Amino acid sequence: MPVNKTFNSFADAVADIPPGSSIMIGGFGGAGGQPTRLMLALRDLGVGDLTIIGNVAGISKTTGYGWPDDLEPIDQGMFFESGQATKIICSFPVPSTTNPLSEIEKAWREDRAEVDIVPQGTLIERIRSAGAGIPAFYTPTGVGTPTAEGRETREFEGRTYLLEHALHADYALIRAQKADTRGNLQYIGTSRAFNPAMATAAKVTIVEVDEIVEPGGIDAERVGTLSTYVDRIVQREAGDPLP
Amino acid sequence: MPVNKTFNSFADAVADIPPGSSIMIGGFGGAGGQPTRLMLALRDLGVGDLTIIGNVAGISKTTGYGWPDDLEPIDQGMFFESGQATKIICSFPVPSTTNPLSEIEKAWREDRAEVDIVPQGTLIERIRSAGAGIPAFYTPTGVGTPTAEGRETREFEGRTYLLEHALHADYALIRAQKADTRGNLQYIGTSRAFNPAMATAAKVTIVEVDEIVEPGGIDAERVGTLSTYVDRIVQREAGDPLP
Amino acid sequence: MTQNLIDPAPRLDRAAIAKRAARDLVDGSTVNLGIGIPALCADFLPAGVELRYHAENGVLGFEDLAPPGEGDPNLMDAGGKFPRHVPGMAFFDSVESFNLIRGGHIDVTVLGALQVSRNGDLANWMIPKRGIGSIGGAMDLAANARRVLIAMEHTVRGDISKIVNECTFPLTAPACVDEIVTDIAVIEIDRARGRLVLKEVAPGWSFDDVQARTEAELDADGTVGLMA
Amino acid sequence: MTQNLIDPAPRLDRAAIAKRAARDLVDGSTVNLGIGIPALCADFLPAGVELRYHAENGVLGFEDLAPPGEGDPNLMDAGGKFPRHVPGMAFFDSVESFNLIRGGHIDVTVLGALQVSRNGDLANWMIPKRGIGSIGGAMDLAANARRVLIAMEHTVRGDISKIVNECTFPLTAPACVDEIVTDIAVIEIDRARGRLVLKEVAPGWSFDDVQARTEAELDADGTVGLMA
Repeated sequence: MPVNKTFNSFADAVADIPPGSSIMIGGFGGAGGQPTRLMLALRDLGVGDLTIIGNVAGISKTTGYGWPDDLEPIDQGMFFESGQATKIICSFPVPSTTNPLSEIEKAWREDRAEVDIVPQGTLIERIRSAGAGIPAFYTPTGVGTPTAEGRETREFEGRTYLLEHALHADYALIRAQKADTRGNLQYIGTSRAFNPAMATAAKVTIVEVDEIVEPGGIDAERVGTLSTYVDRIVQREAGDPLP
Repeated sequence: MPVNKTFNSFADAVADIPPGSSIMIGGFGGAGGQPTRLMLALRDLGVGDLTIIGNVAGISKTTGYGWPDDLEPIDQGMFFESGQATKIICSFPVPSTTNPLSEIEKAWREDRAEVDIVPQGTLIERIRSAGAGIPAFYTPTGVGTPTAEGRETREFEGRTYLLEHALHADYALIRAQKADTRGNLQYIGTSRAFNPAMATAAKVTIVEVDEIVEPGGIDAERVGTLSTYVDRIVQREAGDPLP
Repeated sequence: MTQNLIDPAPRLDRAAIAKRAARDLVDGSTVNLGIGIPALCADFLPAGVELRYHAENGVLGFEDLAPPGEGDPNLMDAGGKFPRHVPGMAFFDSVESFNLIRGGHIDVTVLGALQVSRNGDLANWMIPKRGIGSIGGAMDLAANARRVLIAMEHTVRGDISKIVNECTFPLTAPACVDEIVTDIAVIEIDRARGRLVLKEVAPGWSFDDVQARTEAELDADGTVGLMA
Repeated sequence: MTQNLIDPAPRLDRAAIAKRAARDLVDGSTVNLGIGIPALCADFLPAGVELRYHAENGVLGFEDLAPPGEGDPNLMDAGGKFPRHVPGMAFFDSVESFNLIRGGHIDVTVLGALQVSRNGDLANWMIPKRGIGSIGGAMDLAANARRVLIAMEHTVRGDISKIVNECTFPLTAPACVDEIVTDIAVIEIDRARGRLVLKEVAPGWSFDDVQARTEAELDADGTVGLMA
């Protein structure tokens, strides 16, 4: 009896997310690979005290980063504007410009949100490690910088490294091009980014796709995330105007 | 000016490998994904004092493991039969049967070779770490077993882990289905195995392919190893009877 | 344990052990089957149960083997056999394959064993007197699968028990086994308390018959069922 | 350094800085270009030089941007722009992308800077008085690329030198910069000895003119060339 992972609406797929959850949001930053419909459903759900884990976060709305010119950008700043998020763990929370101020910087300045800025390579490797059963690893990145403050260092063959820990989450909201009914996912282009690693690192992985197909509808050579990692799948409406 | 990575013969591609080198050999064990022509060229080169790094190693010849019934199996045992290898680092060096004895077990019993047996997941992660700039990581695998002897352990959240180190090599001999002239590689089926990680972990990566194509001849969605990692490419002869 | 006891009834054959073990595989699970008796489980899935088979060498979702002579060397399982191409499979490299294992994403692994101890220690990769053995994926699977099920013969020649107080063979992983299915019994391991709970016996066998062939002390919680 | 000096000749514009930096990119290299002046290098490659551009978000081998309005959201670069689809590209996820960076496989990265110190320390991610900044891939690139080339303006308003004895801004990585190309000079950093070696000056500029606008002491090995 195949397990049914398909949900009929984005609202249903996120309905049980409780306040206080940690939420990974896939993609890189920008429209491609961002689970925009799941994000909007989570905002509409209204739960608070969320910790958001993302990469480039909340800079599209004020700068247009990664969005086609003719569309109004949507980004992770929505959870700070709505007051739902109290913390973000990310690599790129603010654009170079402060005019206008991004929602995340605004929340940070007003002391409504904690911002934990992690080098991008360390952030993705911490997420990957969580999924891969590796509790900690050493990286050369960040040594001698503010990132190293309060962190354990160790030398290997004459070079200094930082000890970094796995980063888990309660939920991952991710985006793929296609899912089969088992939950295997296919990605396209640069929309991969943080999606495949996040799928492995959360207790519950929820995926937004353009299309759901039968097993075999994804070439076995093109599966980017294994069905084992995927808990819930929601298909977008045909002709959705968002990228 | 595109850099020319294409070599005309397997012999040319391995000609500069000096005695005493450490050599990663890709695939899993069995015919698929094994760089069989490169291995034969290295054997014919005759250099000695080699350290071989592989996974399932030297069990096909006596058991037929992973080879079609109608072909004479070829495996990493050849370097122990020829006396070229003095050490192997692998996860599966001997089959359950000892009749007849595999070349690796024979060399080990006769004290001609050191055998370092590493859990498979630790072996591949050590190789991956070498390519990824991670000098060491913690794994739960092997704790409380002979693998842990002499190794550093550490607790994270109440569970004990072993510290494991990156494993580099001088050369990687790997196998792919296709290369483009830049060195991007496409794999097929279960022939991936250790090949993609080994490509990243050696000073010089040499790849045996069925076909070399122009840039664009591999779908950008199907590149399994980036051109940056590939130093030398050799195309097999059309109709090569080996898998 | 080494006296020659007379069996009260026939022992189950390898296929019957596998069939009983297969009953404990939950629908929808991601499962890794070891070589030998464990691999036979795939032939005996209860109706309606659909599993995702994982092989260490980088495939998820394969089913049965290709007909003899029609195997594709580029679609191998971890036992070196060649499954058929079927829809819904996924191919991946060894890094990804062991992320799945090490990360605790394999729901069940069924493995063979040389010895299992009362607290669930598993030894299945080396016979000490040979001095060399193969670990392969066994340590990763044993240490990290959510559930470790052992399918094996209960004793070796001379009725030497493979279920022991302490393993004398090199360990694959300590305190990892959840359940043992043998040719005469089904035993659950209550690792927290170091108890071996006899759940079922083969037809014609009693608690005492099984205990007489088991080095470690057995326990029972209520009635002991019949293997079927 | 903050006195208002009169420039002896015009400074190079941003495009000219990028053009000069591009001359140091070696044929066949895997290259990551930062946002701003570094990104402009791609427009000025010397004839015959072919590079593999890497973007952190997971693409290798892209070239120029798609025409306005024709960008594909699923083919983005790390600056949030949309390159054209061209043959020979490869797409991959962020794990792979940072393996490439952290593993030391990027031959050259060209980055912007807020400050560079005499021993090659780089500060380019946060202005202290703002109190919040974005690291992105900069720390990984600066710490791990085989060669780190800085392309920037030599001074900020009021002729404040960006080439300093010690960075006062938060570091991106210590002792990482190999070469600085500015609007008035090309400087190599001999990190082992903490020496800044002036290699070239802009047309109409002298060693002393550049030194007067540089907090850290400059050195020269033989003749100083002209930027072109």
